[in-house]
Amino acid sequence: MPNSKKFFNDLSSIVDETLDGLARASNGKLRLLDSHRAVIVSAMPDHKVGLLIGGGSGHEPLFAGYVGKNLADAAVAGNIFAAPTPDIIVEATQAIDKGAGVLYLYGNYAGDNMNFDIAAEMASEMNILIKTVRIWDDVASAALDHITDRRGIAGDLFVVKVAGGAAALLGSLDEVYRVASKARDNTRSIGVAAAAGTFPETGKPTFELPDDEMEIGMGLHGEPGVSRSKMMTADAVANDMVSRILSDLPFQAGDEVCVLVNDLGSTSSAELLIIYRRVDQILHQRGLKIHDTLIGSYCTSQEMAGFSISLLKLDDELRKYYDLPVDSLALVKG
Amino acid sequence: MPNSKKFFNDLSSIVDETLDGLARASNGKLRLLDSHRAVIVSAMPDHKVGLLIGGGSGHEPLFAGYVGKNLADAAVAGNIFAAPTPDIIVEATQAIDKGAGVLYLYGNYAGDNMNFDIAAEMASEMNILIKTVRIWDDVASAALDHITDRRGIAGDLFVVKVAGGAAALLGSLDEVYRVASKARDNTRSIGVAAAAGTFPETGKPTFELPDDEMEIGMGLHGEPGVSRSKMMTADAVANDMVSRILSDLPFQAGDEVCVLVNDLGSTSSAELLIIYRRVDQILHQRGLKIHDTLIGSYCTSQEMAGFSISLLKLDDELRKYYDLPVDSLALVKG
Amino acid sequence: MGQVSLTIRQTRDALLVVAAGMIASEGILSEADRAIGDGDHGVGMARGFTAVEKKLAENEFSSLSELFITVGTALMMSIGGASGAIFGTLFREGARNLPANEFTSTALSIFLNDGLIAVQKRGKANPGDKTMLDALFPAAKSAAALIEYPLDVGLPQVVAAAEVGMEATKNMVASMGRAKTLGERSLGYPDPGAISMLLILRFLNEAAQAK
Amino acid sequence: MGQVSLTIRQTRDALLVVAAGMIASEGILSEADRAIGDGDHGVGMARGFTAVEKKLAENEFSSLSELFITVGTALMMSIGGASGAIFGTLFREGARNLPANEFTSTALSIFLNDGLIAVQKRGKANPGDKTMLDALFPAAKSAAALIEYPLDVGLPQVVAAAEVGMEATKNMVASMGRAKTLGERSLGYPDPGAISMLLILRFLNEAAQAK
Ligand SMILES: Nc1ncnc2c1ncn2[C@@H]1O[C@H](COP(=O)(O)OP(=O)(O)O)[C@@H](O)[C@H]1O
Ligand SMILES: Nc1ncnc2c1ncn2[C@@H]1O[C@H](COP(=O)(O)OP(=O)(O)O)[C@@H](O)[C@H]1O
Ligand SMILES: [Mg+2]
Ligand SMILES: [Mg+2]
Ligand SMILES: [Mg+2]
Ligand SMILES: [Mg+2]
Repeated sequence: MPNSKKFFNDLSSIVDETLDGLARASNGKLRLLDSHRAVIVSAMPDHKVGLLIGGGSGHEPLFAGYVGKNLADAAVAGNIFAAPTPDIIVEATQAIDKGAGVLYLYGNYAGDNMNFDIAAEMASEMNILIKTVRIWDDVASAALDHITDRRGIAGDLFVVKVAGGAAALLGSLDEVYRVASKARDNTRSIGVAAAAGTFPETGKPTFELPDDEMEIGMGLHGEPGVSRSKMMTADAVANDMVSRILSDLPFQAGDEVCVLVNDLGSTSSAELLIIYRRVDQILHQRGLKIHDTLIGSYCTSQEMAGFSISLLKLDDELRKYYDLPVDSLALVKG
Repeated sequence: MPNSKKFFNDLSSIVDETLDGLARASNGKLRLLDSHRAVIVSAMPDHKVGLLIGGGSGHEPLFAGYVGKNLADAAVAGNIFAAPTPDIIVEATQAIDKGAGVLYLYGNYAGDNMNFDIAAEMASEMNILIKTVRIWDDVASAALDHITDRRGIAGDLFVVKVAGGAAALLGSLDEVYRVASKARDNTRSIGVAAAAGTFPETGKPTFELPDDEMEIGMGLHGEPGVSRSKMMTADAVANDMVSRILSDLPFQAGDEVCVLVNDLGSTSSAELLIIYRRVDQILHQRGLKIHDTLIGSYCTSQEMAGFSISLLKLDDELRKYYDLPVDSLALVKG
Repeated sequence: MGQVSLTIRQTRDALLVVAAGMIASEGILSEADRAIGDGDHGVGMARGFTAVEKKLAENEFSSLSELFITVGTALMMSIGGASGAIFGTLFREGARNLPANEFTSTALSIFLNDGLIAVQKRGKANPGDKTMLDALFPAAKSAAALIEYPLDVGLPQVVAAAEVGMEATKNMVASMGRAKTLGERSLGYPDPGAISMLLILRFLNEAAQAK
Repeated sequence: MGQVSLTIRQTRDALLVVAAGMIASEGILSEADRAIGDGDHGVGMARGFTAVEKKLAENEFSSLSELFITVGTALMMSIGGASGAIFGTLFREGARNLPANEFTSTALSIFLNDGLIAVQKRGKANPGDKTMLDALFPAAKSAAALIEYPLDVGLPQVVAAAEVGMEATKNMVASMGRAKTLGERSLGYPDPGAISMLLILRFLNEAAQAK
């Protein structure tokens, strides 16, 4: 689909207008900061640990769609596929620091790491306590013994949900850091792409893939995956992807998990449900217990055709924070 | 995107597997009937008026995604873009009839009308009380003085939400019918398409549109719209669409409304938010009060690029039913 | 050499020929629906007549009425959409007053006429609205005028009448079904359901002539 | 005829030439990033150097250090992504020990060397990892060896060293940044950041020679 088939105004104002729309849709619950690149909750209690998420834009509703009750307190947005700049991160950090410090939670990419680190140094000079948890849930992006080289993809959502709950209930940054790290360590994901999205500013597809092929492990920006093949049936793709996830943590009989089947852009709800059907069959065969299931567009790459599967393994502590009701643009749980 | 880029198993089992996946994802809250073409709530109170929704498949998460607490009690699914057959409708009707009768609520298409009517006649022969509300929210599909010729599109969601609340709280089929009809009468929508989705069984796009054109008023199955033009900016499209909606009811200063900006398949969350931004600006300029905003993939047409805008005008009675908490696959409100 | 009339078994075999023909026509019917509808008409008819094949293979029939109701019910409960209701109704309601054993020109006329009335009642359309009625209506009129002739003589003329009717839909603006919002843009394209109505009669005739 | 050294104002003008050149290179840089990254490098650099142009036009500078910090801060606060942090750090940290007024071969060497150290500290990459360091590292080494020469004599050789380094990235397997998961598939393509590093030096040289 050519770039011209997207509904935008000025290409250079995509991110600002997206966040403006989001703040308006919140009916007063969220507000924009001066840079127009950060969204924060309108009312934040004193002494609460701040939870700041963010990254490059282009993956909507990630990240700003997860700012809200018992979720993140703020999200910062870079340009499309580019990590946010340090000034914006600092602006949001100051806005949500209530004296208890701020946890930075984001996907593990070179650009994000460096920009958030620069911001953390700047915030420290302002005497704001900062801790950082980088999310590296994509099992396709590096071997397990190089886990800190892995990319962060849709599993971000699980970590944000647990960390949001922890930040709401726990008073100390160290404790929130500990729980968020545990949620990160218990999360695994993998994606598959069948067709590229287009990068709006250039109108070019983010990768090339022959008409009858797909690629398992493809990243959110078109980063290469682990296995390119002819298109497979829904069940066969799910089998392959789930087995890569299960063996990685590893997940075992008796484990209790949350499952996310996430559309990367233009994969239909029907396809996601058909994929979920097979995931559910496999997990039950393996003796896992499914605590919660999310199916939909949570973390995208423009109109990429494809999806990702994420699993979060719960323990009593994680379940407690996961189960808190949440309310944001893209995630509501009663 | 060629058909082969979709994740399916057998093409003839798409609908069955989709509903199976949905029932599995519900964690026991929903179950499939024997035909595998109907999903119903697992626990339905005695004497409750049943709310049955449905239509052709291919618009997921509509309809089955709206079966759940304070929403519909059952959804029936036809083949892709084909109204469900009478036997399935009757099967679901029997399953949710608790003596108080069943309201049929669906989009106004020749096929749906005839099949639901045949089913209603069969159900009546079984002494089940049936009432029918057809949804005709698409202002582009016929003139106001031929409103009963209009198609039902994403505004279905608003009518289902209000009717679901009414069916949960009101004891009589006639009363539920009255409230659902009022919600229908107060709902207006319009869509725009920039690129077609593909019909899975044939692999063909549902319509043809030049590379730089869009069509306002396009229907959910590629039915023609009212205005084909070069691609316009997000703001210009929103201006055009909102003005067609506002003048139709008409909506007036002081009116309280709910707004839905709905992705038709592959339009990104960022685009929807940029569109919503403009809708919000216009409605505020016109003195309307926005009670609630929904933005996302609620009613699709495969991977069609485009979106629709729907408005529901509230009064005290409608607001009461609209505001009930709901819990289903595709709509959760706390 | 064709047939003056068909027995129940011969009628069943003829309907199997119709079913096979309709299944084989999936492509052209979907293509016609893609021009002015949603592109699924062929898929639906193929699904419906596959269900018909199954039911005809599974059952023995003691009357023409039972046979036609079985066909109609199979169509109605498998196609869905407008055409499931319409063609299901045609066969189910067209079956009610058929003679028990012999499918003659008179039986054909009863079938088409009763079916026509029921389809109009169900769908509220009239000839000229660019639907299958535009093939069914002239076919029914033609059949009524030909009840004195042997089936193999009358049937080709009924097919010819349906064909003229189908052709005429190209010059009509749709006012029912999915095509109705096309308005003027539906001009030039035939109605897919009218093509189906013609094909059903044409395959029936081919089967009757081949006996 | 080129220049032995540049004044603050001349350096500012030279950096405006660099900015214009980088903005004009948007297409080739994005294309290079599309091959092994996410395709946004040119868009980012163009955004960054547009911000630089604005800052250089708006402000007067009383020292080279202030000038380079302004450039680095403009890049860092506008590009985002890996290259915003990296090229921002290069200019901001490369600025710390510059002489106040005269941009000489010695100043160039200090800029590249201090920048190199800071970029390595920030990004934890090493030469050979297929990053902009593979152009920056040989350029810094070359500049250190040429501090005795006039700027217009040394700078072309520094550019040549960067070019050799950039070319060498084609034979490297990426192990940092977005390209790292490409592994062997990154072979044959140059690193986009290394191209940018080369171009910055090349445009700077063109400006110096033109004085
Ligand atoms: N009210 C009606 N009366 C008679 N025939 C109708 C009516 N509505 C639609 N049809 C027929 O149905 C055909 C379309 O069938 P099909 O494509 O299978 O269903 P759908 O419109 O639900 O996709 C039309 O070409 C027309 O002949
Ligand atoms: N750790 C690092 N150290 C030095 N340079 C790096 C590092 N990571 C990435 N780069 C440089 O950044 C370039 C990519 O920049 P760009 O495409 O703008 O950012 P992003 O990778 O965030 O999309 C790479 O070509 C490489 O030269
Ligand atoms: Mg990038
Ligand atoms: Mg249809
Ligand atoms: Mg059709
Ligand atoms: Mg890049």
